[in-house]
Amino acid sequence: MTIKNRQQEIIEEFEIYDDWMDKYSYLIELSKDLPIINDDAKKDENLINGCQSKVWLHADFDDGKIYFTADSDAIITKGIIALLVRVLSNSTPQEIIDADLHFINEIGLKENLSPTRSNGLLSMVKQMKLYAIAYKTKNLPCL
Amino acid sequence: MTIKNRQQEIIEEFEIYDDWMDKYSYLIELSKDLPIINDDAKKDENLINGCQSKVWLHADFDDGKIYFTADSDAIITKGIIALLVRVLSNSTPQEIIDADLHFINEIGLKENLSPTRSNGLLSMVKQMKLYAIAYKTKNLPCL
Amino acid sequence: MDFDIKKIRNDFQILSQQVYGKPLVYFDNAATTQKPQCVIDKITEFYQKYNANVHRGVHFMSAKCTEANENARNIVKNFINANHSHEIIFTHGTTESINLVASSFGDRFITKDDEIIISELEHHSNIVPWQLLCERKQAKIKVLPFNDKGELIIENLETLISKKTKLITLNHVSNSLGTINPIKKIIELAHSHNIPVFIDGAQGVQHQEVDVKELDCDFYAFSGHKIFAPTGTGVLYGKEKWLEQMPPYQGGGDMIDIVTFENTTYNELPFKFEAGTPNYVGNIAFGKALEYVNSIGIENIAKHEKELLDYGTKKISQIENLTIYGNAKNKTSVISFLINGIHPYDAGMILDKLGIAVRTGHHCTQPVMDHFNIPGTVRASFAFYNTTEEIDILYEGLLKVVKMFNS
Amino acid sequence: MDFDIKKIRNDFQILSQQVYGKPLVYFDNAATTQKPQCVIDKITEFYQKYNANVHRGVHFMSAKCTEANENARNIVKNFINANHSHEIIFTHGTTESINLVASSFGDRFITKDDEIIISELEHHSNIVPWQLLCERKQAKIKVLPFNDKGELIIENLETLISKKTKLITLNHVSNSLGTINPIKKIIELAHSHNIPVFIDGAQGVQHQEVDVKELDCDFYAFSGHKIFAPTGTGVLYGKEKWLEQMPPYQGGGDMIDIVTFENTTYNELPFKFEAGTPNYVGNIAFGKALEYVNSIGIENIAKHEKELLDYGTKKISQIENLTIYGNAKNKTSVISFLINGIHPYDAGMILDKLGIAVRTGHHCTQPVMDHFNIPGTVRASFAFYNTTEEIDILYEGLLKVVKMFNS
Ligand SMILES: Cc1ncc(COP(=O)(O)O)c(C=O)c1O
Ligand SMILES: Cc1ncc(COP(=O)(O)O)c(C=O)c1O
Repeated sequence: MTIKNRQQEIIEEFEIYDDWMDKYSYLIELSKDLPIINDDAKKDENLINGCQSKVWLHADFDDGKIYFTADSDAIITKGIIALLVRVLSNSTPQEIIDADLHFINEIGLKENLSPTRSNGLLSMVKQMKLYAIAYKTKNLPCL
Repeated sequence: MTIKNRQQEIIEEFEIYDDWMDKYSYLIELSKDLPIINDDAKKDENLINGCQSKVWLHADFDDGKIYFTADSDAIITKGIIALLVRVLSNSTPQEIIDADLHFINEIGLKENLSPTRSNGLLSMVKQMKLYAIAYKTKNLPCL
Repeated sequence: MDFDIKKIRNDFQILSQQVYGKPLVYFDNAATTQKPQCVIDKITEFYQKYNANVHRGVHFMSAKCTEANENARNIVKNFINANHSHEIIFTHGTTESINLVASSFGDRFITKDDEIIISELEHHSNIVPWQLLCERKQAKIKVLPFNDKGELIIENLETLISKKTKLITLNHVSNSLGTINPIKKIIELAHSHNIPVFIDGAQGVQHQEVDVKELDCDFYAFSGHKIFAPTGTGVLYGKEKWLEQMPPYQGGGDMIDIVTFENTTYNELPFKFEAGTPNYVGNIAFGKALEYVNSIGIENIAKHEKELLDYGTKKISQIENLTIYGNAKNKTSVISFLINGIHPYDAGMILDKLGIAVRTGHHCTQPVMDHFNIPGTVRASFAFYNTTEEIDILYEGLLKVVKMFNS
Repeated sequence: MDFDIKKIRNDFQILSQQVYGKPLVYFDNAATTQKPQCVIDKITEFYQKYNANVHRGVHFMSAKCTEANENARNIVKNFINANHSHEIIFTHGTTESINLVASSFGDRFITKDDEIIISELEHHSNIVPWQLLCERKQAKIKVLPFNDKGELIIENLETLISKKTKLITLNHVSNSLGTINPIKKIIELAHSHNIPVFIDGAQGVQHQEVDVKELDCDFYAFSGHKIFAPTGTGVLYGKEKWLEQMPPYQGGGDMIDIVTFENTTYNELPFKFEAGTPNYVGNIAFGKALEYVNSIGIENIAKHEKELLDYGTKKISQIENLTIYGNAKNKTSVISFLINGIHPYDAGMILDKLGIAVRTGHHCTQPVMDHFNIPGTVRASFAFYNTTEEIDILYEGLLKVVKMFNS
């Protein structure tokens, strides 16, 4: 499935909820699906400090694709991370670099990704893209 | 003549002018009557720095009464000084201390004595009263 | 005077607003307060009718603004009962006031190995400037701790004081816990050792009468925006004897007397400490805000806020597994709390969606959070325009939060 | 776009006012500018609808104010064409911006016997902070002089520069004479010696296009209130490479990352330099003011002001025994003058009574007055909302002044 398809899937899942409370409840539900970062990777270098909630992010590279694991101490943050990981994990660096994450807007959780809410999510997306750039460079065939 | 009488006299003089321009012209005229401070008294210690116009003030004490001489580099300031000297000079320290200088208001030159116009006039009035206090103390009969 | 909450709320148009289709409940007053219409009108009036730069102006509008600015200084002076209006320095907020003293008082009076006592309850603004000073001067910070109720352990003060103690600094009221500190007692003790005391009054003046003469504090700082005045305004009160001895802080226009490239002499107080064009329209509106507070009556404000605190504490305590941080006997209308297992950010996000504005996080008091070993709290802080009905809405909101995260 | 002066004047209600029963002629724009209605409305809007403290807030209004504050930063960035919005530091005015750099850049880069070159044309705000710095560090100030037309003698610069020169600081435009300095040339020369340049742009940005990238200046400072924005706002632009290396200026909330009593780490740019609650409503209205300027077009403003300057210079020169101070080839719409034998204060008082607001005195540039050996000048400074008809009123007023004092 492409990043685009996965976003579409999520948008459809959220469409059945028209009440924000149900959306958040579902988000809390989803937080339980997050592939949690290993304890030994849950170290300060992997910490994205977003002032209010902590976010840990780890990336593995295997066979041309990136796999993310993550965690957060706040559940809503965790739920959104779960969505982001679901959308971006298992993709090539180039796909991640090119990804336009419109689904956050469309499912009505925009405020969570605003730079004005200091929850670390925006920094996390940036960090995911940086991993992608790093792995892409590393993976270039020797010229 | 008392301080009160002298103020009354000035108020009557100004009454004939209902136009501020005539009042200011008269003030400029009056500036020429100011008993000018002696050159040797026109030194920095006698300078009241009012930011924009300089004011020099000197006091003599003779036979229980204070006599002021003064000068300024701005003519309107000088005109008002002339009025103040005319009102306060030739009075006892106590009379000067007690003086309520209402005439400035009544002749319509209030803005010139406002603390917000940095012309040094207000500081000058303060200085005149300080001289009066100084001379009064000096002049107390030994108890 | 009667305290008519309905009439008062009419002075604050913003309070009758809707957020996400829900009526706004504004419980973030310790962060900043709302402005009564008369304050907003004052700003408009001055920009539409009198605006001109202050001081030294020979023209009508400049005189008008200078007069109004100095009148505002006088209102502040009377509000905190200072001796002289030149003891009132207009700054841009508490933070700047503290930095001014840390820099100017520090440069003059603090040397190597000197000590400054700071309470553990402080806002970062009353910690970092002193840390920067102590780094520069190789001086030391000593910390006066608080107990688990959030009260300073004054008994420890005497042992912390040494010959090297040059200043004690603490807040009047803690912004994260609401504790009202016994500053008069502390000042007395400090003065018995000849040590001056700096009071960070950012959370003090808006809740109770402050009389700097009676307190005998050496410095008292507060922010306009936390007492119903515009942003970008603040006050430093300092005793004349200190301000006279302190070197200027910033250099610029208006704070000087004579400038040559060889030598510059400084203007008298308060202008020595007010370099550059002041926020005069802000200051004028600040004066208006204090007049507004006077018209309501600070005792009436304190009384109503006490009712809100008592009602709120009782109500919110009914929620299971909820812990209130800060249970000092003497506190202002601040309730800081955590619900077991629920991250403050999660709670805040849900309350926001319900139209309830609270602050979450460490409230710029990380040492206080470290003390309790928590990442932060949810803080509801009430002003005199808040109501018990709004507290009920918060209560219902918290029940929803619990339901969402604990099911 | 058309420049419709009538329409423009309608945006400034204050201009159609009467003073002492005479129509106001506001020629004190170099001291402060008037605010268009849209700026006043922006202030009202935020206080009535969105006011809440910025940063870290989880709630709607706090997010709204944070967003608007950062949006204003972005407008400033685009206005002066900076590379990054984090190179824009919000301060409370030019004076604070200069003090910030004198303190932080000075602490990091200036040591004993170093030299700072300052032009003789400077405002006190761009002299005193460097004097205070040099006193602290035992460094030296060298002065770049100007000629009798009021133009800097650039040929002297090369000889003033030495191995010890650590900074050159000067204004873009002189506030007392109106001279537009050749800053691009000076910056090029300075950079060829690896010396950074600080530009005091308080009188620069409101009169012409400023492109910090093209100028390649290291710092550029200006005040909001002089460019149609509220009092208590200002900007410091600094190249990232300098700001990154400079230590924080003031300590407080928001400028920190982690605070303990042992150690504190600082937040990233621009927040490292913005301690305490910012004047966020001021900043937001500041952004609106720049948008307003953009909507008029800075080239249109420059063109109209040039017309006013040429017309005014010609007209006023007709008065006998009148000397204009500042006759640089390149100048903004400022006319500083004296009429032989008439004290500037006397002239100002009479003009005031005629409804004409000019500034008199040394204009916070005593070294400039010393250069000409005069106590001060009368200064008429025009903004784009002024008209030639108003200049005619000034001319008639000056005739009256002459008549009153020279008869
Ligand atoms: C050239 C120049 N620099 C600095 C300043 C100081 O600006 P502010 O008073 O807004 O801090 C001024 C304002 O008068 C100025 O004209
Ligand atoms: C106790 C205390 N001190 C200082 C400050 C800083 O005030 P400001 O941000 O207005 O400078 C605050 C504001 O949060 C505070 O609550």
